[in-house]
Amino acid sequence: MNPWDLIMNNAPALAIAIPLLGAFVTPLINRAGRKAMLVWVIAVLAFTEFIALLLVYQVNTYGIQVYVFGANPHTLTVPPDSGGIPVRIIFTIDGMSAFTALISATLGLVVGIYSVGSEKFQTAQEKFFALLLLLVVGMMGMALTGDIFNFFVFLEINSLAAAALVSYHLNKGKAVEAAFKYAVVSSIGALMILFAIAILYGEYDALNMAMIAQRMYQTGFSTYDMIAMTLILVTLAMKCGAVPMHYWVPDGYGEAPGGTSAILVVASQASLYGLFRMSFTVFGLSANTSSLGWFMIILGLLSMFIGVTMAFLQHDIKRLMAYHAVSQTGYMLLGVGVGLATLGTAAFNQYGLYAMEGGIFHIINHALYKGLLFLTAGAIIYRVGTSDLNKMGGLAHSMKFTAVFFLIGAFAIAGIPPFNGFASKLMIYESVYQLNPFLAIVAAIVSMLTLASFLKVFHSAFLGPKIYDVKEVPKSMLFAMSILAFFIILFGIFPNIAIHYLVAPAAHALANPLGYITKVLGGGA
Amino acid sequence: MMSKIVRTQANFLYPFILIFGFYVVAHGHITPGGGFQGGAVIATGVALVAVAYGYDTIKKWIKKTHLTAAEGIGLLCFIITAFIGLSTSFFYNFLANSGLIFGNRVPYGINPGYLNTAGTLPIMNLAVGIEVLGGLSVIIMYMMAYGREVKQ
Amino acid sequence: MIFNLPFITVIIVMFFGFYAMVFRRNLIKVVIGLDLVESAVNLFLVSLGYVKGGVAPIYTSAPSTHMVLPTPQALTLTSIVIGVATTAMLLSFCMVIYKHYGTLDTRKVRRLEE
Amino acid sequence: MNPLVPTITTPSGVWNPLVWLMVFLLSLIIALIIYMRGEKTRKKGMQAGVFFSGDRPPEGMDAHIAAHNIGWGFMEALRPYYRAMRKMHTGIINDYVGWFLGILAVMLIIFLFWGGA
Repeated sequence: MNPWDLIMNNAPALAIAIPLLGAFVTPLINRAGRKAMLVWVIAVLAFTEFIALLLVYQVNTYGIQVYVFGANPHTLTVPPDSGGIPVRIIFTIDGMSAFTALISATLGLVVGIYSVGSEKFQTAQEKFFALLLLLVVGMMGMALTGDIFNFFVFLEINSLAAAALVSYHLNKGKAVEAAFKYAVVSSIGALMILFAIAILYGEYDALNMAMIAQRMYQTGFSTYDMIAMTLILVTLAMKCGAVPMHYWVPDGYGEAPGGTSAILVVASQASLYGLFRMSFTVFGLSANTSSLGWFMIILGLLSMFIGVTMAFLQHDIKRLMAYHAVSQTGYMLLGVGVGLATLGTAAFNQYGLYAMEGGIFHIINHALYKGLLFLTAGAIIYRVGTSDLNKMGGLAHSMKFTAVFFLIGAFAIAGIPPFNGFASKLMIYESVYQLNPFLAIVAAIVSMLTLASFLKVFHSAFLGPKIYDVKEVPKSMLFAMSILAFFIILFGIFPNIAIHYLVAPAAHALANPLGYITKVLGGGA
Repeated sequence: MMSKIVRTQANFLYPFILIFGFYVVAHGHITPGGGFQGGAVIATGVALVAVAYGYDTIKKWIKKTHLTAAEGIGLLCFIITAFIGLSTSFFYNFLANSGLIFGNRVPYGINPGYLNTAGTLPIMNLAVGIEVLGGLSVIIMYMMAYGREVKQ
Repeated sequence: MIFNLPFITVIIVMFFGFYAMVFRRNLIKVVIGLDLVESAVNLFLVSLGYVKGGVAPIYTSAPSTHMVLPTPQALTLTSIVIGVATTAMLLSFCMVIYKHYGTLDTRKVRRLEE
Repeated sequence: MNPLVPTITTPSGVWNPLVWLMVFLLSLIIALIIYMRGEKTRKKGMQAGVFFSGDRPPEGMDAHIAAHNIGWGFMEALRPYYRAMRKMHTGIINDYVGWFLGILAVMLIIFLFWGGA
């Protein structure tokens, strides 16, 4: 078998196997010198990105992909002697999974390149990069897996690696405090998910998402399902940072080193993916989707408003951006929540699907521009040495490129045309107002407040007299920022590239749980 | 360093704990237990000696770099075993029923427990055992070292 | 009734854990509460795997019938492994926090607020 | 749908970034033309010297409006809201867990008694 076929056939497994191997080898390669280690890490991340692109291509060309670990052949989901239950670990890749995997891999690569420059003077860099790779493994695994217990395992990998990364710069104990809070909250959440998994396993005798969804559909929605569903959905809402369970977000993002906050954003978005996957695919067929949709809408509204108003109060640049991350998560919950609330009715094709596309498009846009903003914040802290906005000023005199990148990110997050934030926000506004005009009004007001608070940051950090005599940041950091800025402008001017290849397949995949089940269980079963 | 009685007890128990740990690792595929449990048992042996003799003495006997290396090697063995089966699928049990070193069939019914069965599972158990013994011991060592630093 | 005893224990242990996490003002006790919740969930998983009259899935000593499925045990084991990693990491964090703050009181470990 | 066509059609309208960009560039050009037709004889460099009532103009950080002064009016207007928000964000780990468990309990009750299935 030639290498190309090997990669094509095993792409879903390689998506987690390659970064996992990379993470384990990184400390060993570090013995050969820092340069070799950096080259290795970037190569692994680039290969992961390639695999993620390959997955998107495969899903768009051949439909839903199924990969069974250890099976012969690798598409044998239900072995003949298993009694009709998919017993093995299964990766199921549909449009939404491939979409999330692509975002994770992209931001992983960008943050890897950025950290080459920004962590240059830290000790134990091999551990930093190993954790970064492990975080990518966690996100990819959450996105690709088709088995709820595996989902829990990858969620824990994700949380532990993220918490360890947050504590990487001790910062006189403050970063460790943030990491402690983050780890406690994510662990209790993950335990609740495990409890729910145990309930589902006890009831349906299966761990496969498709199998559970099918058996739940056949036997009807019971009280136990209700408890399990509540545990899973509330926990995942907490993990993606929805108000009023968002307290760990500003701590974690605010204290993470350099550009690592950018990848933590994507780590929360993997939980957001989990929320959508569970509510559409696993529970969507049996549960009352309207009340689930309103649950998401209300969380989204709260997150949007409280996030942005709290951001206005902050004077720490990363903490301010972290509150904006909470606020932007609200848009995604709102968009997809409207889709879920109208699922199965005539209104879904009228505007629900557009709202979902808007919400999902906002996920990738948010990853790009919030990633860029966190990278610029990391650049400022790298040069100035403080994250306090009250002590900053006049940085545009010396850090011209950083200022331009910051401006691009700020305009994109505030929804100024023609950047990408506007495209997705427009899709959300113009579809959710048909469900209830109040939703669109809140979304628009929040967008204005976002612009106001980023003007505050831009004024206090970049404008004014020259206070700090600093140089521009190293080239690797600028390169990482320019990648994200390029995609922001590209998706702003040609939004249909993203919508056509990434967003629409993801929205249609979520809206069609029966196709998912049929693909995994092979028709009858 | 603790009293003479504790140290003597530790001396006496240490080899037995190690042997029991390796027994659990080696029989992972036919009895309850496996790599993690066995590795954890071995690490408790390390913890026992570390508590009995104190960090200053033990750091001359057990090097942290060796433990870290054990961790890395265990993880590498595990993932490479998974990669070898890639031509069929990731984690494919290419040794099962092949009659080679671990390739015998598992017989049904009551039997003494043949070690050379189950294909790649014993290899993975060994790898996990090495990894966990390294990982948990290194956690203990680092925590003891850091605890002294905090106290001062 | 007697077969529901494990589930009642699960609920009791879990509530003790929640109580420790919400009302105890010491970081170590918060971690202990987390471990209690974890033990409760593990107990729940294990008790789900019990089948009346079933035999443990060990090939060496059992007849070839009436074996229970080993999946719950595997799940519990994975959960224990993850729990060990989490606890080790949280306790290390506690040590670092104690070194820099000089206290483990949760009301004082709050340099990050608002 | 051709991915290279930039038009998005939403349920209530259309959006084309290229058209917007053209209009934006056009208005920029018009503004530039107006600017070019302005007074040519003005002296450069004269406008910069600011006179602060006889005082020496402040330098460095004093000449810069720091972050906490921006948006003061907004926060003053919403003072009761911000007081409630400050009370909510305590920074104590017990409260973080408490909020999570509280929302969990509330959602369990809501889903069990009012819909969900």
